[in-house]
Amino acid sequence: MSEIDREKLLDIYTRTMKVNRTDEKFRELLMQGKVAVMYYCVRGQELVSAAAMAALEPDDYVVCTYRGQGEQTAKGIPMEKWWGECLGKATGTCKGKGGTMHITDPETGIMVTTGVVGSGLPIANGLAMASQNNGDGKVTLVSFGDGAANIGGFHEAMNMAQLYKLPVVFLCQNNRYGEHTAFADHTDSPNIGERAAGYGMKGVTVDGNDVNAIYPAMADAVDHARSGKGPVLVEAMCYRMMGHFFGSDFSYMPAEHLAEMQAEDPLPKLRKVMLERQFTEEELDAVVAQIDADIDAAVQHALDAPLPDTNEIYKDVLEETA
Amino acid sequence: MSEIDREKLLDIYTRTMKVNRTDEKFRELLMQGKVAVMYYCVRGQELVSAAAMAALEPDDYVVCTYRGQGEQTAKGIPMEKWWGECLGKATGTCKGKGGTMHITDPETGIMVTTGVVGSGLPIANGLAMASQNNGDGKVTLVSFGDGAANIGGFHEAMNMAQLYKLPVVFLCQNNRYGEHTAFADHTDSPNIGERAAGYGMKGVTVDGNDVNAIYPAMADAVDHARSGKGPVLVEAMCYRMMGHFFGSDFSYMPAEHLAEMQAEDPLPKLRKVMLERQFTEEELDAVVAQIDADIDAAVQHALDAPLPDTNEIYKDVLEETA
Amino acid sequence: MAEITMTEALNKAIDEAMAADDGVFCLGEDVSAKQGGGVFKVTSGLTEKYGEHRIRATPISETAIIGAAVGAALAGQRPIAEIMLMNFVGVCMDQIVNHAAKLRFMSGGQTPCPIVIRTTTGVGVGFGGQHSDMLEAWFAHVAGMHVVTPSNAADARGLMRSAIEANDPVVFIENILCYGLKAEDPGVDYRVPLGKAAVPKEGSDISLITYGRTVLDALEVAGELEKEGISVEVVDLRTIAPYDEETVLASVRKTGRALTLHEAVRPFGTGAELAANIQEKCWDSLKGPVRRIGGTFAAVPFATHLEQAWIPTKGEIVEQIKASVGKD
Amino acid sequence: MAEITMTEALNKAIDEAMAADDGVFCLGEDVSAKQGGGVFKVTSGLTEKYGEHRIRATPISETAIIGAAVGAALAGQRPIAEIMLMNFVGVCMDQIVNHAAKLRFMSGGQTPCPIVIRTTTGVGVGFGGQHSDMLEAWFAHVAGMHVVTPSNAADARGLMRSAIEANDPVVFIENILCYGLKAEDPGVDYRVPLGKAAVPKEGSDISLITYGRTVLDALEVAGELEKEGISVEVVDLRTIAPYDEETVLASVRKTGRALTLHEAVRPFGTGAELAANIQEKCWDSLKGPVRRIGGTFAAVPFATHLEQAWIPTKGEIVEQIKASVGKD
Ligand SMILES: Cc1ncc(C[n+]2csc(CCOP(=O)(O)OP(=O)(O)O)c2C)c(N)n1
Ligand SMILES: Cc1ncc(C[n+]2csc(CCOP(=O)(O)OP(=O)(O)O)c2C)c(N)n1
Ligand SMILES: [Mg+2]
Ligand SMILES: [Mg+2]
Repeated sequence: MSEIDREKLLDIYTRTMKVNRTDEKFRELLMQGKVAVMYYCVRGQELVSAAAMAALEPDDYVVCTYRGQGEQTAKGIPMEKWWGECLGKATGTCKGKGGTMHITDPETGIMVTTGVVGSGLPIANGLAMASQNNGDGKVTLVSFGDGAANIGGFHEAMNMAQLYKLPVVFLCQNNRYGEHTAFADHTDSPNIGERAAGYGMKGVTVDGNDVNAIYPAMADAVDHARSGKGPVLVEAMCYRMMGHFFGSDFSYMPAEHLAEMQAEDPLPKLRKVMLERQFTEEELDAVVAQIDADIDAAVQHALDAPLPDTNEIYKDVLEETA
Repeated sequence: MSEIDREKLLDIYTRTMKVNRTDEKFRELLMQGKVAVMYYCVRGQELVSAAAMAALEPDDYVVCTYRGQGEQTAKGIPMEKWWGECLGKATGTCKGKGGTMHITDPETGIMVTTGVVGSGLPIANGLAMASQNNGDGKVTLVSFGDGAANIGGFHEAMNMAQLYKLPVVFLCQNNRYGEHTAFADHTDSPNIGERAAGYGMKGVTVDGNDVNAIYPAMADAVDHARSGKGPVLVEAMCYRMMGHFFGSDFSYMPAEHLAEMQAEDPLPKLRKVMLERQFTEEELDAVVAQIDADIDAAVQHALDAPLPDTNEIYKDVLEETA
Repeated sequence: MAEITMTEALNKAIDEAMAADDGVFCLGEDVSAKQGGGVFKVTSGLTEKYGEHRIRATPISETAIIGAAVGAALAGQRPIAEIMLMNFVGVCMDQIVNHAAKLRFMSGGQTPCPIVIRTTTGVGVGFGGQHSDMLEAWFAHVAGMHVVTPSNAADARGLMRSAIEANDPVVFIENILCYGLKAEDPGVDYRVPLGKAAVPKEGSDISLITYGRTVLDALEVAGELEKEGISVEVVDLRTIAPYDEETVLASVRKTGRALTLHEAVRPFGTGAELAANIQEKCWDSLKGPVRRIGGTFAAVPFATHLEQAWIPTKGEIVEQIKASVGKD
Repeated sequence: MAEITMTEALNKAIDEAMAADDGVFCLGEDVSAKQGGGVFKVTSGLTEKYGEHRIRATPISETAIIGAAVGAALAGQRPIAEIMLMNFVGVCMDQIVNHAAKLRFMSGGQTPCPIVIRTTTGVGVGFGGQHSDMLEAWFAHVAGMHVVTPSNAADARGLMRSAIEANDPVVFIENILCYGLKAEDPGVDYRVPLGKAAVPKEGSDISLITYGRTVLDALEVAGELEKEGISVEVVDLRTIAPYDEETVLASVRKTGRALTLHEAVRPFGTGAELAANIQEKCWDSLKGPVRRIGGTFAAVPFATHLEQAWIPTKGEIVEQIKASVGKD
């Protein structure tokens, strides 16, 4: 497997840090009480989202979950609109009506962010069906968790996607927990990737903490789907390094698990790869500095932005046919 | 694999013919217009149901579908009660309120007959969970079709049963069609049996037209479940030799399929095995003659039976707390 | 002009919509030519014209069916998804209610979800407890969607065309017993606007408000009572929700009496909303309380005579009307 | 006596029921000790007492959860199944409605289905469009089940105990914002019968009929209006369906006026059934139309001030009451 070219690697690094710095900033704001909303941390899963988005074309479709910050920012939603939505402002992607669990931004391909576990997969099939019907060549990627792999919608969507050879990539971010329940307590099979075989589908399980494993796997899956060969299930092994949502207790996580998790942190690993590939500390720091500056500006913009008009509760219910 | 002992073989033959003669009689009554109700023919699947029921203990639980005549009669529901229900009489298992699609007879272990595809599997888990909780040693067998293997409930039930090692046998009667849709048009994997692997479950695909294949497989699965080793998925390959329900057109079935189906008819094959195992034509004919006599008596009893009281529509809605 | 059955009317409306807009496609169990064009034949002949991609026979996977319709709609297409029988919405309410109906609102208007969910049901066919329910009240209680049901072939053609063109989800309920109903073919491109009720019979003594199959019973009863000097106005909602309040209230203000009628069980049914709203908005014109008729509050029984006893009967309608107008 | 929160009340009721009957067990996501005893801690401490078999942490598989509860109930046990948030019933309505609620009837009485389906929901927490809905009207429209919701910790303890002992399915709705409510502990073996409403405040001018969290608003408003000389009687249904018609009608016959109030969206909500039935049965005692208040007919919005605007406000309650009694 040929190595990732430097330009793409820098792209992945940039997206990864964008996700990570956004996550850090969000936790900082919550910690300081400057913001009080539901937020599902993505610490530990930054690389998976970044690699997946880096493997897509700008106009490809993405369906994600409440824990979708990674896909959303890495796919390129303008930060001001993203923060605006998370803070419930009129400037948000959804005018503050959707919120952190329901970010939608068709311009960047973020078509649905669902809060119902597993419900994104069937919808992803539909986006891909439209592409298959009208031949626009787009690929749809849907991200979901290990826990979601046990709900009916996963099964129905997998079977239907394979039956029609839809251009979909099913990305299961196996962060070892579904809310408070550990993988082994909700699933008795060794992994999720092998479930693909039961549908006649291509499936792989890869290390989501190693850029040289996850990116090639994602790029390969996207090519497979785009070329008309049908859907692919990619299970990315990773860790949820925080509680289920910001502030939620995670005392239920055993000490060994926490230790194992720390050792596998994708960020130091990625930094190491970058240095091996002759990127300098200075270059990498500059990337992060720029991201931080952009985030600070976006956050300030969102904090200063107006609230949505109260009449918004009556709008966008049905098409206004005045 | 040791051969089936003669006594068990005769038991299977008897149950098989009971299912078959009941099916023939039902079609005769419908054809003659003596009865006008929904009936889902089981022609071609008699042996699968008979072998499965022969592998169970009398007090084991069974969950089946609208196409459950085989399980119901082979498990031993008194014929008068069975026919009474199908004819909507007060003497029926459910006082005529359930009907052909909803036969329930706890005394013989027929706990639920559901008309909603795939809904029996999660319920079977519950019956088995009760057995696991109270240690009664019962096994629950749930029968469903190939089409049902693509609905969410199948997936959720399989995963949960394996996670808890529930004493359940999942019997998929793959009769090659889901209503009007051929297997290859609803599923892209070679079979359903292999899906078990995705749950870490034991799964097998067997010839449901060969008693020497299906019975050992069922007996083995029941032992496995009863011994606490967990659930088993058994896919029995068979054919639906009639339309989806009595009277429904099956012009959509290709000629080759019909020919292949005729060649695999389980009844002549079973008869051949019986003769090879030294049962005489006379013995076998006598078995069928007795069954026919019993069925005729039960049908007559049901035809003569009273209709349920009209007040029944207000009863059994909630517990009467007078 | 020629007569058409409701089945033909639905087929023609879908055919025309597919011819007019490449984005319109059908998906559901057994809908394609290979399966004979749907178990009720509504999509027959369409695969031959538009191909397998636009008439997709699906696995038995209602969640995936509705989910796919939602996704395709977000991408700009106009899917017509079939749920074979209405009770099966029980396995896919999440996609319909939490997604299809809410995505326009939750996205701040960015992603409307123009899908039609066709489904059939009805009491009186001997299908029993899990295949006969009318569940329109569930959807009527959900913001962001339309609930429609035709009582005749002409409306079926016109409502289906409008439903496909609507830019929001529409649950389109077809009553099994109505597929064979015949009517003058209203012709190509006929449309019945969503949200507009019809008044198939005018009257002055009482407003009988109903929809779907029971409109037939209502008209029969109205005809009979006419002879006895009781003038019944029959209102056919056609769109159950959001319904045509203007027509309903105008009718009741005129007659001063109202009776609601539906096949769905009475408690917490759509008749409750109609009655509640009527008594609030027409209080001064009402000569007596609004009455309601609905199915028996129990699962639909199998035995024929039980099933018939379960359904609202014409006798019951007559009785309620007479009690309301004070004659018997 | 000591005070307990609603969370503690529910926990004690379940604990007592499990101690009293080996057939009672809990299943749901994150409910066992390994996960900290449920995301809202209602089942905390029970795994230690009764073991993993009787406090089963499940995969995220609501259909399998309810299906398992149904099956276990058919085998004679009394499962308490948890659906973490009410909107998720969308993925398992089939098991609840087509199976749990109907099996007693369809089996001719042979297989009752004694299960409790615990679920939580509520507007005002910032959970947005897919995690806040009150869907009690869907279940109220289904024959064969009870729908219950407590407005205080004492009722929570008594209703839960009765729900577990009931021989039919019970949907038990817990409002997120009520978990912390404190009350005098009614003590061991306390029960509140299903189907019996409470009248936490008597009054003579108008009956304000509600349930769950909005009972708190109702009592507050009633208190304020008392000062202005308007006497409001507050009826807390406790059991939403089948509801305590006797208490409701008696109250309205006494006051001559009625206002229904719930958090669920107004159209086709439970208030419609109450209003329809009241106007029909209390026609002669009514001094004016029955009025209704409910949530805004839209998905629940995310931004805090939008969410607050979405919810029925105390101002709205006061306004409706004054309009009804003819003062302002
Ligand atoms: C159908 C449904 N059931 C339950 C929930 C509550 N819930 C929200 S997130 C979550 C855990 C999901 O775990 P996983 O799929 O692994 O995703 P992760 O949170 O780990 O990213 C649960 C149970 C839900 N949102 N939807
Ligand atoms: C959830 C659901 N969807 C659709 C149907 C309509 N339906 C009844 S039987 C059937 C085909 C089932 O096929 P299969 O599971 O193979 O069982 P078979 O009829 O072949 O025994 C369908 C689609 C249903 N009853 N339930
Ligand atoms: Mg996870
Ligand atoms: Mg089949």
